[in-house]
Amino acid sequence: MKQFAGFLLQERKAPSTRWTLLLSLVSIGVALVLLGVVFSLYGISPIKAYQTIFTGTLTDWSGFSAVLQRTIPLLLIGVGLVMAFRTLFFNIGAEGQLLVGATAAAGVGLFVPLPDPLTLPIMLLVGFLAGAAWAFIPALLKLKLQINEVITTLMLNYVAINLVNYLVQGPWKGKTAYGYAYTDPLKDSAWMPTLPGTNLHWGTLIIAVVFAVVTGLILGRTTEGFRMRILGESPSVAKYLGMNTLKTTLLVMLISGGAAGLAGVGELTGIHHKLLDPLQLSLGYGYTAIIVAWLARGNPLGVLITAPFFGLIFAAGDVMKVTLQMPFQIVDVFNGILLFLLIATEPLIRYKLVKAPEQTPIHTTRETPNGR
Amino acid sequence: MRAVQPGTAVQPITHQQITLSHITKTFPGVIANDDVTLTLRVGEVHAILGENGAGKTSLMNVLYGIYQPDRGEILLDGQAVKIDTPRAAIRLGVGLVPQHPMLVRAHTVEENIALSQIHHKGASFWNPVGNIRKRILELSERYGLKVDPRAPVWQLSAGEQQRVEILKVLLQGARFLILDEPTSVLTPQEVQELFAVLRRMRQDHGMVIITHKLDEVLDISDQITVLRKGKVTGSTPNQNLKKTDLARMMIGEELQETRLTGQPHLKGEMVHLSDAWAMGDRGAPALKGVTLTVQGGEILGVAGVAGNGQLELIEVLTGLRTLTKGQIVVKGKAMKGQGAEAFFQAGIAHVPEDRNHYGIVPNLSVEENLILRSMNQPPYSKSGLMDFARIREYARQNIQKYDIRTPSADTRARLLSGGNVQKLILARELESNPDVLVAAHPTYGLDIGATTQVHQLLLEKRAQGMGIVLVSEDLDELMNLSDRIVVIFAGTFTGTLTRAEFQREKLGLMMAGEA
Amino acid sequence: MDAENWLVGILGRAFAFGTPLLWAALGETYVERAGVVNLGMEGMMLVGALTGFAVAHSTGNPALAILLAGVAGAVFSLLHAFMTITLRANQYVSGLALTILGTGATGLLGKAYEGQPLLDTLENISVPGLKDIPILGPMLFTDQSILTYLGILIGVLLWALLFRSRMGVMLRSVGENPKAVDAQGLNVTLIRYAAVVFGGFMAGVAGGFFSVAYRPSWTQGTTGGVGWIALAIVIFGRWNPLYVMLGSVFFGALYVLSFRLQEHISPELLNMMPYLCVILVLVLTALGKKGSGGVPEALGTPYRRGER
Amino acid sequence: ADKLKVGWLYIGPAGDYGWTYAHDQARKQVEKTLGVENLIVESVPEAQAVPYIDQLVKQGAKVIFATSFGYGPSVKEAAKKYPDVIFGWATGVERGPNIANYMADFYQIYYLNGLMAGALTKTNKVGYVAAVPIPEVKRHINAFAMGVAAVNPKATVNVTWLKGFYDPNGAKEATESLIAQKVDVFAFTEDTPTVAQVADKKGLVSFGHYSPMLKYAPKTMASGQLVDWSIVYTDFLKKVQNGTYTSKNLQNVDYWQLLADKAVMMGADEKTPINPVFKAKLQAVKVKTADLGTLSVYDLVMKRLAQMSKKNPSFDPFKGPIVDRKGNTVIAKGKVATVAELTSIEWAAKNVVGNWPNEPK
Ligand SMILES: Nc1ncnc2c1ncn2[C@@H]1O[C@H](COP(=O)(O)OP(=O)(O)OP(=O)(O)O)[C@@H](O)[C@H]1O
Ligand SMILES: Nc1ncnc2c1ncn2[C@@H]1O[C@H](COP(=O)(O)OP(=O)(O)OP(=O)(O)O)[C@@H](O)[C@H]1O
Ligand SMILES: [Mg+2]
Ligand SMILES: [Mg+2]
Repeated sequence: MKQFAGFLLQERKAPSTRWTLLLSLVSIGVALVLLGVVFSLYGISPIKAYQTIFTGTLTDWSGFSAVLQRTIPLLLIGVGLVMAFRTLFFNIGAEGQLLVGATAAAGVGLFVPLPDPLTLPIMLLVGFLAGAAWAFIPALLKLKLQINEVITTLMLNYVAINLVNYLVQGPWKGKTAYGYAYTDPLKDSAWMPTLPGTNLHWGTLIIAVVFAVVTGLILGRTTEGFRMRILGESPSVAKYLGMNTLKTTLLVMLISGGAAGLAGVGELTGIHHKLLDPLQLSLGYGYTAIIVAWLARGNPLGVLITAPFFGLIFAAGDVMKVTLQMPFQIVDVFNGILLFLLIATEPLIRYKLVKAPEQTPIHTTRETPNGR
Repeated sequence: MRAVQPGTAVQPITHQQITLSHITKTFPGVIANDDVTLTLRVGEVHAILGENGAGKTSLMNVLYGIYQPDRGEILLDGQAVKIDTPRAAIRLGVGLVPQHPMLVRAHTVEENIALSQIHHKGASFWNPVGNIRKRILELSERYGLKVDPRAPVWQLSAGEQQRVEILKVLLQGARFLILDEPTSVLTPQEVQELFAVLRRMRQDHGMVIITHKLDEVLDISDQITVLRKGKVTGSTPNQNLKKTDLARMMIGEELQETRLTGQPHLKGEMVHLSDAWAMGDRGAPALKGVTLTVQGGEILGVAGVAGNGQLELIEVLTGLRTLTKGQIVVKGKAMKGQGAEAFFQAGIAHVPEDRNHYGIVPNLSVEENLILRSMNQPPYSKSGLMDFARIREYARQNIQKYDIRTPSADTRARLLSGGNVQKLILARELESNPDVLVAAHPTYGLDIGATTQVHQLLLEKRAQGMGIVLVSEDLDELMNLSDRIVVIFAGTFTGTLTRAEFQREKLGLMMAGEA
Repeated sequence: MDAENWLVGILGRAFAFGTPLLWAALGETYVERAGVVNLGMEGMMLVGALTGFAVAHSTGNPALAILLAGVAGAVFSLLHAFMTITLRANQYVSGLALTILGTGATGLLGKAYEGQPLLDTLENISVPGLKDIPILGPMLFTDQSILTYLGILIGVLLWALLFRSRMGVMLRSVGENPKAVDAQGLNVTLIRYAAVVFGGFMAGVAGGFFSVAYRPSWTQGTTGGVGWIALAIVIFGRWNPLYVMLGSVFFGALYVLSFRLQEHISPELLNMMPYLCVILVLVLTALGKKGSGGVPEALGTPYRRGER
Repeated sequence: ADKLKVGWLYIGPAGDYGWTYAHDQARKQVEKTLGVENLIVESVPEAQAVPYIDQLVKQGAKVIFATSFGYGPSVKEAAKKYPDVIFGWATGVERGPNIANYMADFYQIYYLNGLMAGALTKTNKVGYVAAVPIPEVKRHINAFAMGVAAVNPKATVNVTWLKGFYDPNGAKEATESLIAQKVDVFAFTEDTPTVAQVADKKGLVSFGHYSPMLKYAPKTMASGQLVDWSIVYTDFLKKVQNGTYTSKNLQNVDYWQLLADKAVMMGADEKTPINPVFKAKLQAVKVKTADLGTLSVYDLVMKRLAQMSKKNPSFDPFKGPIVDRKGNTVIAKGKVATVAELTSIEWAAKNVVGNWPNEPK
């Protein structure tokens, strides 16, 4: 128990939603102010900068459609990650799961002759399953061998990147690609329809929103969701209860990895229409979605707010690049600052400051018995 | 006041006594110690008794420099000293043997001891374990603290680990030793070994021992001090004292030994285990063809020294471990390849040995922990959806019924004290009205009050026709509560005794595999 | 070209490319031994690389540049230390944030240095005498960076410190069971800070190696994902500086081979190897005996006194 | 009148000192000379260019230069979406009413560099660190290799691929790998001076690429290829300004700029076509040619340079008969490769050694 100038931190019974929201908003505010400082250093008035960003993204249809377009993968992945984080499965491999999902779907789209109306649905299904399977590996390793999933999911990202690179530079390289590293374009029936004049593949957007709502229901209201939380908090209790941990993990993995896989299919069929350089296919959505999920604080419905927020940041980054002629790294700087602020407020969410009595313990070393 | 200069070398300490004088220590809303005075003398083992939360540990934390008292002072041979950190305590010759060994499991004994010698002036930078080995061997010789300096800690038993902790403290030059619930993790044999060591150390050390077991207090101590709600309610030399005297001092009323009375009303065979074989975690058979029947309405005690197959027996009975041979029948139905959930559905509840690890989900709320078993049963859950209003109502009722002391139903379970965690688990397990309860060490670490509550609950359930398998290392508990006791040794039953045959010596011999 | 020469050539380059891996991984080994994971490796390396380049560019003193690269990495790592040790934040998230911020900030600040040549670079040297030893001479002691030699020396020293010294016992104990260390009146926070900052220094030097020695120039993202491989090596080397040294050379060799074996194996498949190797090592470790060696028990968990 | 607003999509950072840097230099130039207003966007991912184009158009850009082949699909999509905006697609392969293609190509200069490399190698191994196996790069390697062969039939051109245009660490290791194969002269396609720097450390010869790189290897860089995109951009933008080019009439606008157009030139930097350090060496090596008789390599380079710098070049490296390394005749006797053939090269020249993705059987 730490003491700060007459106050001490006391653990809250349960973190309060309103307080969490407030702190998150404050973090965002502070990050915006700090970014404003960066703007000033660049000789751009922060007010004008934010005005430009605002008008470039929110008050303009093509700008807004760009926001939504970026939101799609973040929403899908973010919701899946919230669920994974809730079960204490720290999946930072969404990037790889996205890529593998896109790859599998591209494989179907390019090489499997399917009737037109079935092409997209089957690609979505296959992409979902592939993303899920990619997440299943670390899940299994964690469950069966207690191997830290942060490391395995991270490593599998790089495996996936190299896998895609291998395919687009080798066996899958397109005949029409002029030697560049991509496949041939998908046939028309494998193109996700977009709103005219935009890259907004609304089909995926609808899937993503429905997915967020359903996941919220699962986690908050269902027994299965409760099981997930038990498993996440205490695998040993799950075992004691005789829970089918494999089944629950399978479900979480299906949802988290599969959602990332779907996001991959969305990017593939909605925007690129071919498999290509992994760094272009995803723009790091798998990593940004970690922040998205983190900010949503365990609530899948919260992602409905945080994902568009980061979609906005992505789009705002583009506006800054183009309109303000700022280097693109500005977005990373903003994300980094924001993330640190969010992390820094975490203790305030878990603990509260209470007035310390006259004399307080400096610290305690109380032990809890763990049986034998 | 004697200030302790940082960096001064440990001097040979020849002090004869240390006094905690008029110590008061408060926490927000609690007075942990209220004007407590207590003197430790070299040549004495001083026992401190008290219920959970009486303030024993807090007092020791004051002595060891972890807490600063609000009022009062510490006197070393009559001279006031300031102990504001554990380091200061160590310098003044006060050492703490923690309840749960605080050792680095991956390291060897000597590395662990080297860690404790970091401040020692003479310790060498390179090869820090070099000269420690010799001193370990010296001390083990002198006090009978047998331990292999090169063994990695994770291979050691609880008793051995405790010896390492004592060695650490001795090598730091401690004159006064604090032992907070040192016996709670030990088997009966290990307790005896520990006491032998303490007796040998008594000539040149002063020791405080905290324990909830009254027999042990009477056995080892020279002086006894009782705390209640932070106050000293009595301090007396250990002369002609009886357990009942101690109990009265502790809880202010007569101790009612909970004892089973009357013949069991047997309700028929609930569980039958025949020729059961099971593997242990290390890959060797841990159960070797045991056969056992549990009847409704009886308490079947299982006695044995830890590591002889009790754990595996419990797991087999609750579906956590599959049999490699033999079979288990619950209420006439053979359980084949089914897991813990099926066993629970079949009517077998389980109070696990490691309650904080297996018994509760520490980060979930009390109400969520209460619903763990029935989360998918109506009315708390209908077609996969949970009904939180009902769950809260259910939790409220049971918090009251089982007297679970918690700030609220949505407090995280890890903030509860041990006794209350145990009550929570019992509430959850018993509320499903099981036919059989498998209870592993259900009163471990609990004070007498809480222990009595648990015992009474068990007897009540027996009277209602529940079959109870009580696994314990506390022979008194077993003999008081059981209708029958089976003794397990090296994976087989060495015998079954009925109440008339209960005899401490006999049980001891059977537990050692010699009968 | 005979097989032996070919192998010596590969290993020689493996040592060269393995050098930044080695510095970064050795640092992270100590960080993780103290129980902290720092996924911000890439960020710290970039900060080091930019600082190193800027210093070398303006002072013409490559040695000073490398030193300050390390210092910059160390300072940057303080952010992670503060977040994870003082505020007890999730170490993985904080590390990722460090990488994101480091990448962005160096990209922004480094604009001025893009495309600038560096005239005073850290030159490679051969060790007189040793370079004539057969096999080992041409492989290790000819035309390597001084940081390669230094890295190997430091690796051995770090090994000895970790397993044969008082400080090592302390550090390892913090990573295994901080409570036990705290109970001895040792300052867990301080030890962890020191480890993280040391790790930052080493990563900074690794970054400086890229921009001042290996490829003397600055471009954004110049370390090209090496930080992640360094993290992988720490696991691969099972938190032991000696194995980490082996791992660095091995992973360095994989990178080199991806250019030398182009006609036979596709480079992408070889590039996949380090990451697959890590998973394989983790699996083998997990299947092997438990309770000893390997992962520091308290790795990734913040320490709070008296936490229930 | 309002200034013409021009948008630029860059594939990499402007400071890469390679491809993007060269375009950015030209951009600065036209800003000064033509007074246009420029909007630049760095590091635009190839496949996601449309949102950036949207932004540029919204900013009022009337002309947009997409400076990489990979922007093709985005350009085509955007051109439909913004029929009034003029698009220039560098290295492009498809035109439209508002899409022009433009390219300043180096193959002639690579041939000239090859002539020098053939003379300068002592080990008879010349190295080529190659970016991505696309026809453009293959064309350059082949031109370079044929130059080497013209001077030194025994020499091979050893190729190592990076699979990326921007990969300094890879370029370093690839160069080291070639050095291990005893290569002593280097050419490359990669957007940083890394190859030249590494070669220079070992005292080995290199040819710069795209930008003036002499300062990175003042004693070892023999020559190189330089571009001046401002030639293309100035011409193009002038014609936009004076109304010659509109968003309706670009169907046939296809800049294919070579030596004669002065959009490219030979040299390690603008003032150093051939590094004086190497002049004597090049003069010492004599070769026999069919058309020019026996002469020194130095003279040969200068003669060929002159021939190719003419409005109607009297020499072309890709003049048949040319047989690839598989033995197929790829350009018939007496024929000169057409631009279409040049932009779709997949074959490898006879003296090329190493992996060659997509090589025809
Ligand atoms: N760090 C603390 N913060 C707040 N309250 C505390 C703290 N430590 C102890 N207490 C309170 O002080 C009182 C005395 O606790 P203490 O641990 O000393 O009891 P104890 O006699 O050791 O109990 P037990 O037999 O269960 O070990 C309890 O009411 C407890 O709630
Ligand atoms: N660090 C702390 N902060 C707040 N409350 C504490 C702290 N430590 C202990 N307590 C409170 O002190 C009380 C007694 O704690 P203690 O650990 O002594 O439990 P116990 O009954 O002895 O159980 P155990 O069998 O686990 O020893 C509990 O109510 C607990 O909530
Ligand atoms: Mg206790
Ligand atoms: Mg206590």
